[in-house]
Amino acid sequence: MIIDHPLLGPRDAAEFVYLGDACLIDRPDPGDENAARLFHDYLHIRDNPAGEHRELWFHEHGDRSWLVVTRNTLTHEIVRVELARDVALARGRDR
Amino acid sequence: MSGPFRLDGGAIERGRTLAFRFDGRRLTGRPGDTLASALLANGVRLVARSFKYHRPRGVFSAGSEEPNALVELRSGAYREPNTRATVAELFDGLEATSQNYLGSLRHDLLAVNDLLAPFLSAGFYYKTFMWPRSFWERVYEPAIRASAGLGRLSGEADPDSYDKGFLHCDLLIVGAGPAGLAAALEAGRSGARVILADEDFLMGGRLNAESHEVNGRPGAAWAADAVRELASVHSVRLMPRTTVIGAYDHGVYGALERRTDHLAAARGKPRQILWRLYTRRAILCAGASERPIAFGGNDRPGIMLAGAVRAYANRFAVGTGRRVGVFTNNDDGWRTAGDLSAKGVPIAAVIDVRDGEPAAAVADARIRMNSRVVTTWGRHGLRGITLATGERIALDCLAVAGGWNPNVHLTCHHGGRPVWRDAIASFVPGDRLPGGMSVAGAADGCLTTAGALADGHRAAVAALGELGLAAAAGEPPVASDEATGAASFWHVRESRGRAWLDLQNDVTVKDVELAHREGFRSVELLKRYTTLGMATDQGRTANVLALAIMAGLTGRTIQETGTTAFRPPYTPVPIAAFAGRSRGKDFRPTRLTPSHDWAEGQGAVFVDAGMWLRAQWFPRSGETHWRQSVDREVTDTRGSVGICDVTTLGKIDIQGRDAAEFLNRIYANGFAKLAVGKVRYGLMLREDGIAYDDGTTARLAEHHFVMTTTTANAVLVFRNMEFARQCLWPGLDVHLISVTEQWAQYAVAGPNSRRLLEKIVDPEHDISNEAFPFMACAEISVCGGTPARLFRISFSGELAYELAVAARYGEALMEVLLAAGEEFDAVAYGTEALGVMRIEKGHAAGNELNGQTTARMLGMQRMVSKRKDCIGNVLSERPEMNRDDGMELMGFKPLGSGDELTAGAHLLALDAPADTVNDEGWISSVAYSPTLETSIGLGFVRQGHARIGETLRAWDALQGSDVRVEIVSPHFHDPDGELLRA
Amino acid sequence: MPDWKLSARAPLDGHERNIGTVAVAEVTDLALVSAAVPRGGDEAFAAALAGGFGATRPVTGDSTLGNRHAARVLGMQPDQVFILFAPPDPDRPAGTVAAALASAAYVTDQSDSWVILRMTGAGVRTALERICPLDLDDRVFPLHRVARTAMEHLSVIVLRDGADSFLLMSPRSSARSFRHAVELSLEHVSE
Amino acid sequence: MRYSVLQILKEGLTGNRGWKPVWREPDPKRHYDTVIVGGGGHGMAAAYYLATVHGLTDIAVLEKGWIGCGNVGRNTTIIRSNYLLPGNEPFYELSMKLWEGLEQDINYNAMVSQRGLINLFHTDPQRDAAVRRGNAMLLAGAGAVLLDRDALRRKCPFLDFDNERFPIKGGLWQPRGGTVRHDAVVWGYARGADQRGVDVIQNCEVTGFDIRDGVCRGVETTRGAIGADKVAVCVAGSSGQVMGLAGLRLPIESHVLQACVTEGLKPAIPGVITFGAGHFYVSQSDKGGLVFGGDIDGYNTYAQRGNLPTVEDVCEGGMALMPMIGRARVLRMWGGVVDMSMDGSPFIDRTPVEGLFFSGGWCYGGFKAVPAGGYCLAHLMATGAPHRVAEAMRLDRFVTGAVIDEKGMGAQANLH
Repeated sequence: MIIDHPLLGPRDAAEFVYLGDACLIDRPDPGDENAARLFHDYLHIRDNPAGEHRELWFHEHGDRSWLVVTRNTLTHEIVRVELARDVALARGRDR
Repeated sequence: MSGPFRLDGGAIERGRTLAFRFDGRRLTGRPGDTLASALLANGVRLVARSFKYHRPRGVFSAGSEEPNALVELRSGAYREPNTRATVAELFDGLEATSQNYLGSLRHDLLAVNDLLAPFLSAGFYYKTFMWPRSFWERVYEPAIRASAGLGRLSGEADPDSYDKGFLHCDLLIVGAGPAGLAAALEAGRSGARVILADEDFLMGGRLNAESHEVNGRPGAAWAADAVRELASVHSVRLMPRTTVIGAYDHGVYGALERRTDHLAAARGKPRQILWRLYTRRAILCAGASERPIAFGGNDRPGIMLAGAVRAYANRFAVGTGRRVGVFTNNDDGWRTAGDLSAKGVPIAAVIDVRDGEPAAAVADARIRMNSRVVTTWGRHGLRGITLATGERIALDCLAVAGGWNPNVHLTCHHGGRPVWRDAIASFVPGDRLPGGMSVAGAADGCLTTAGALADGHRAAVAALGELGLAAAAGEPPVASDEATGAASFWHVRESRGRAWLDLQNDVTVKDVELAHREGFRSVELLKRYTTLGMATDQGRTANVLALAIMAGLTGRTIQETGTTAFRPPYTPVPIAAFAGRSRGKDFRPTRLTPSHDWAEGQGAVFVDAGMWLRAQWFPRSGETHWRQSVDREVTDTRGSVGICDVTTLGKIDIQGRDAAEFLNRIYANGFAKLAVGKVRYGLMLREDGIAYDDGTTARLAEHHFVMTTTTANAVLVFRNMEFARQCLWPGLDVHLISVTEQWAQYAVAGPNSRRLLEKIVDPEHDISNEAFPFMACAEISVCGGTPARLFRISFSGELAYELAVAARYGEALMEVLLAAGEEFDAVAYGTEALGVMRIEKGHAAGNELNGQTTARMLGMQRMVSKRKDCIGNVLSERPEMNRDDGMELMGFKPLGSGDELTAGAHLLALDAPADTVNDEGWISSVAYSPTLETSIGLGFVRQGHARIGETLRAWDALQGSDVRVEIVSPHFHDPDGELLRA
Repeated sequence: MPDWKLSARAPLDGHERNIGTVAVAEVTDLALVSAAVPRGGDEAFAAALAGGFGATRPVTGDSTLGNRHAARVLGMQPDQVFILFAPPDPDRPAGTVAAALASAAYVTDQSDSWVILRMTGAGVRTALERICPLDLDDRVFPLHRVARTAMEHLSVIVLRDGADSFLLMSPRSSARSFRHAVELSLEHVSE
Repeated sequence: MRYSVLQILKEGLTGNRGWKPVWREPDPKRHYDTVIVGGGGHGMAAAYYLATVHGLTDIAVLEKGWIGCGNVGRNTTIIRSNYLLPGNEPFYELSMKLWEGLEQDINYNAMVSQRGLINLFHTDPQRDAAVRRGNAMLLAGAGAVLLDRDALRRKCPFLDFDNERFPIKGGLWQPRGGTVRHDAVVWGYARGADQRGVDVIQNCEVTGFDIRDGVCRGVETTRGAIGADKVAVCVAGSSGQVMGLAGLRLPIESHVLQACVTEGLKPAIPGVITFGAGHFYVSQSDKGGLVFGGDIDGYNTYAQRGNLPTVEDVCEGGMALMPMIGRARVLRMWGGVVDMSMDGSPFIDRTPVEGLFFSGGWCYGGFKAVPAGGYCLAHLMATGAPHRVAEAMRLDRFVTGAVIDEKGMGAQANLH
């Protein structure tokens, strides 16, 4: 597989380490009254789509960026690659 | 000439002779020969035995689709089983041995299976061998295994070396036949980066095997010119002897290049290279493979594919028989007769299943239109055939032309399925191709040379356009052959005897009929039930025939019947090639600590810790057992001072305005208020609440920390912290960089550790207990100005420090510490003594922190802060992780004097039966404590702290041990920590 | 009291070797310091880099040359550069960088974290084909380009500093495995 | 028709014309007591045990493709009961016991071959863990033997004992472990179930569930609606997709596990051997091919194929462990889509939808579990209570924290 890194261009996926669904960016608020359930779902429950999947890859043998890769799980076609930090900021994560 | 069947012409070198042996027989061939062509040139027809019935087998094809002529190539550790003689390039001194028989190749005792064939039909073994039950492993299976299999491994380590490599190109062209060469010429002239790969050692494909002309010249000569032109183009890389084995995601192809298989010896160079080809576009020009026709007795040596017969005559200058017959369903048969006649090989007969006029006149041959071969005869080789009319014709070679199957394999590697094209009665690539791939020539069903040349050129122009490159606008090469009019004729129904489909696995038409009868009608079930197409050739000559027959039985079309999935590799690849250099000591890199060479000089015993090699203990003269060394290292450290290289611990430099806040969220315990110049123990949880790493973190400055992790988790912790930094809290100002390699770090432990350090720490740094108390840290200098970091932390439980200097000084520091420590009898200690001391102290390590352990189990639940947000604290509250009867880390001592604990023993109540229900815990780590002079252990037991003083069995039936143990505090040594603060 | 002194040792003891047309030499006279850019501090960092080293800030994957301390700045991560330079005090390279950049960056000494090999000579790319997954073609990986990748299970930073010259940096502890990987590649492709 | 030597002789002498279809090809009825979605090993075994143990025969097994086309047809055929945790080990030991009587039970030779299975260890901590595991196996009656380096050298002289990067310290041997002819398992169960009246329906894809008021009353299929009192889903690899049709989300990700087989070779490797310092395990099939694999590719996928780096990693392990296999050629590599659960252990449970049952999350270990998986699912469906050995395999265990994490990797599916 080839991941077209937004800063570095196409790189072999073997340079990366895979984590999973990009929903792992959306860590719940531990202060929420439903925190136990929210954290359970956050950590364990997956859409596991057959089709486009937004997922986290870490460029371990590269620039150490976490990326959000949008990849089709049926064809492996990659339609978008973003810096996870940009995605996280756009989703409202900050401090 | 060499050998009685050698003809004139061809692409072999006449000037040189190559000597080789087959089954011990000395034979000769020519450069340019394959083993198969050389054997045929010498008149050797019986070369192998089939898999199941052990029927005699001869050369069937002239390429990688060969099902029959498999041999063991070379000898000793170099022996290579199941090698296709049809692609093995002849070299001087080649040794080959036939395989898969008991006795001799001519007189194979296992041929008795052939007599039993009526009882050994497809899947017979599913219906028997069940009684008595114990006989399967002891009687039936060993017998089946012995007769199954094909060639033998040598049993010795593969002595060759292998390499891998990475190539990048704009355009990969797979196959250098007419289509591939036409494509490469066009692409090469345009300046694109092109790789042209072909499995053969001679590029040109069928142009070398046929008698067609290209641009008015003999096809083989035109091909040679094309290759010469391409070789002169800088941006074109020609890769003969290179098989593209698989299409992977995003334009990545795997390719196996055979570098030394055609040489007598590799002379230190890699035998083969597994290339990863990164391509922007690829054109598959893999050609087509001929298929036979099923008829009675169609498996005898001497019955061959017609295209192979032409290849042997035209390219290898070998006549495959003295009286050759042709059985055909299309004009290829006539072309075969013509080519052989032109070479002076007598044609005995041409049998065409089609009605009508003969396509050509063939001198002295019996011509039979609308006719069928129903059976054949000849024990070790073909002697004649019988037609449906009863006519018998004596001949020693039958060329069978059943039409061509495009080599669509790579088009299917991403799940695409080929589609049926009636016009050529074959499957052609479907429309779901791997991204960036196009197909040209015979692989795309374009079965004439003229068509393939034009198609290859067209495909290159199209690919260049997609790449945004200007085509060279050259003219496509021209040839003038015409389609052969393939017929949908698969099987001679008039045949009463067995008609083979899969020649290697002995699958016959009757087996397909049986599978149909029993309900195994899906092609995948057919394959799995009969083993059709599961032989080393993957059914390249068999599958389509079988599908057509199954389609006939079920009344479905061939398209509806479908094909089984084509999977990589295109042709078999040695396991060693996939491994490349990564074997033996080079399997994985070795990481060495700064004191490694010094320790080696001391005669240290080393142990693997992940990729690291660490000194395990340092034997001294007179010590005959490792325990003596380890006990001494422990005793001397606790008695005075010991030094241990702890560089392998992960070290992460953490800086930023928000570094403290960041650490406060990473660790379960609080870090926000850690003072500058102080160190704190930290426990890390996973988000699921399980403890996964621990270590210490020192605050060097307001915005500067340095963390240590366990050796095993250094990479993982770093990755997880980067995740937290980039994805969870991207607004925090915090920066990470590994400094594991930067610092050589030594534990200096024992009551004299301070006195030792005072000798080398530069005098401006006060390290007295008052100025530098337990859990202090500082950036200092040692030995007259060398920058260093000093941490007062202890894993051993003694007064102890860790001292770090730049790695370049690491080896020297070890020497200086021991030299300066001489007056204290300072010792170096290894990981074993380290382990003993941590068990004596009750520290959890890898055996306890195995990813299944909660802070509560470790007795650290109070460390998990409830007042802050940190990774893992929410889910650590889950009820089943906080049961009152949960496991707790405890210490264990044997009750019997001299009893030894064993790690991995399970804990049972004294009177409880040994079963899963009564399992109360386990011993995780053990050591002999020279300090306590007894065996001790750490482990987990239910409600441990409430049961101190209770006696249990430490049950280790696996090692024959069952000792009574007392539950004690895990802190065996200095439980109040007074020594640490001394 | 004896005068304890620490002597330095390079990861490969200054190893040098010629194989075929390629020279392999360990680089031991350069310091390597990382500089991380504080959140929101990009402008200050660029200014400090210009002032301290006379270099512009490279984008990730590129490197720039400065006019002080023979410095080369390598764009390693979106918020981190490495500075490779001839250190006035080899024991305190981080201090040199910290002084030059003041508070505009968080600096960490990396000089002892890496072994540095320079490979020079015609045929160097042919050897690297056997271990390096990067496309080192002139058009894709021109002079000054830098990238971190993996070779033979090792992390490696590749920097092109000449037509046929590359600097390769790999973790110090596995320096011998790395040298073996590089030299075996050269042996495999040499005639 | 009962299979026997005599039957083979009789048929052989009469041209093998009398063999009957191994299972019928019925059209689906409009309603069954029980519908099982998925004609793989687990689904077929559940139907078989519902029929034989619980006497329930109004059952349909619905298969989207041909039976056995999923993971039971593309695994590496290994059986073992060498688990560590009490939530797992008794279950897998039940499975082993069922394997041991399977062929006589179903009158079908699935070639259950207990030639032994060895897990190698290379460090002292690995040895400690192996001892703990071996004792857990002994407690569960599974049997285990600890082999030291010398004993191992005698059994497997071809392992690399001389030039090893990670020295072999020994192995944990389960003599009862081994291999089974995988396709035959599903064929045998199908035949047994069919003979007892179960309808095995191929080419019948479930496209939806008929759920009213929180109760499952049947399924929609490509061959029409089929009513049912109870529905079980056994579609590992596609669990997320099929259960998604019922509106349920799972603690499961779909991943691809690749495997390879070499050309046929004369016997070279006894039993099953697993490398402890890399990703590689191997056995040799009765046909002579070395069947081997390693780790999953590691990214979510539903494509039944993987990529080169994983295959290279596996072969590196193989060459590091037993360099004599270097010249054996890989004939074919393939991939199977597996349900990777969040703790690496499976589920056999009810669901929040009444009447809808679920068996899945088998990770890469579903094949060995086929008999017990079917047995325990049948028990749960027939009696309403989980079988004793499957009590821990609940869907809600991540809520309670009662996880069954053999490898201790935590809630990251691709690490198990």
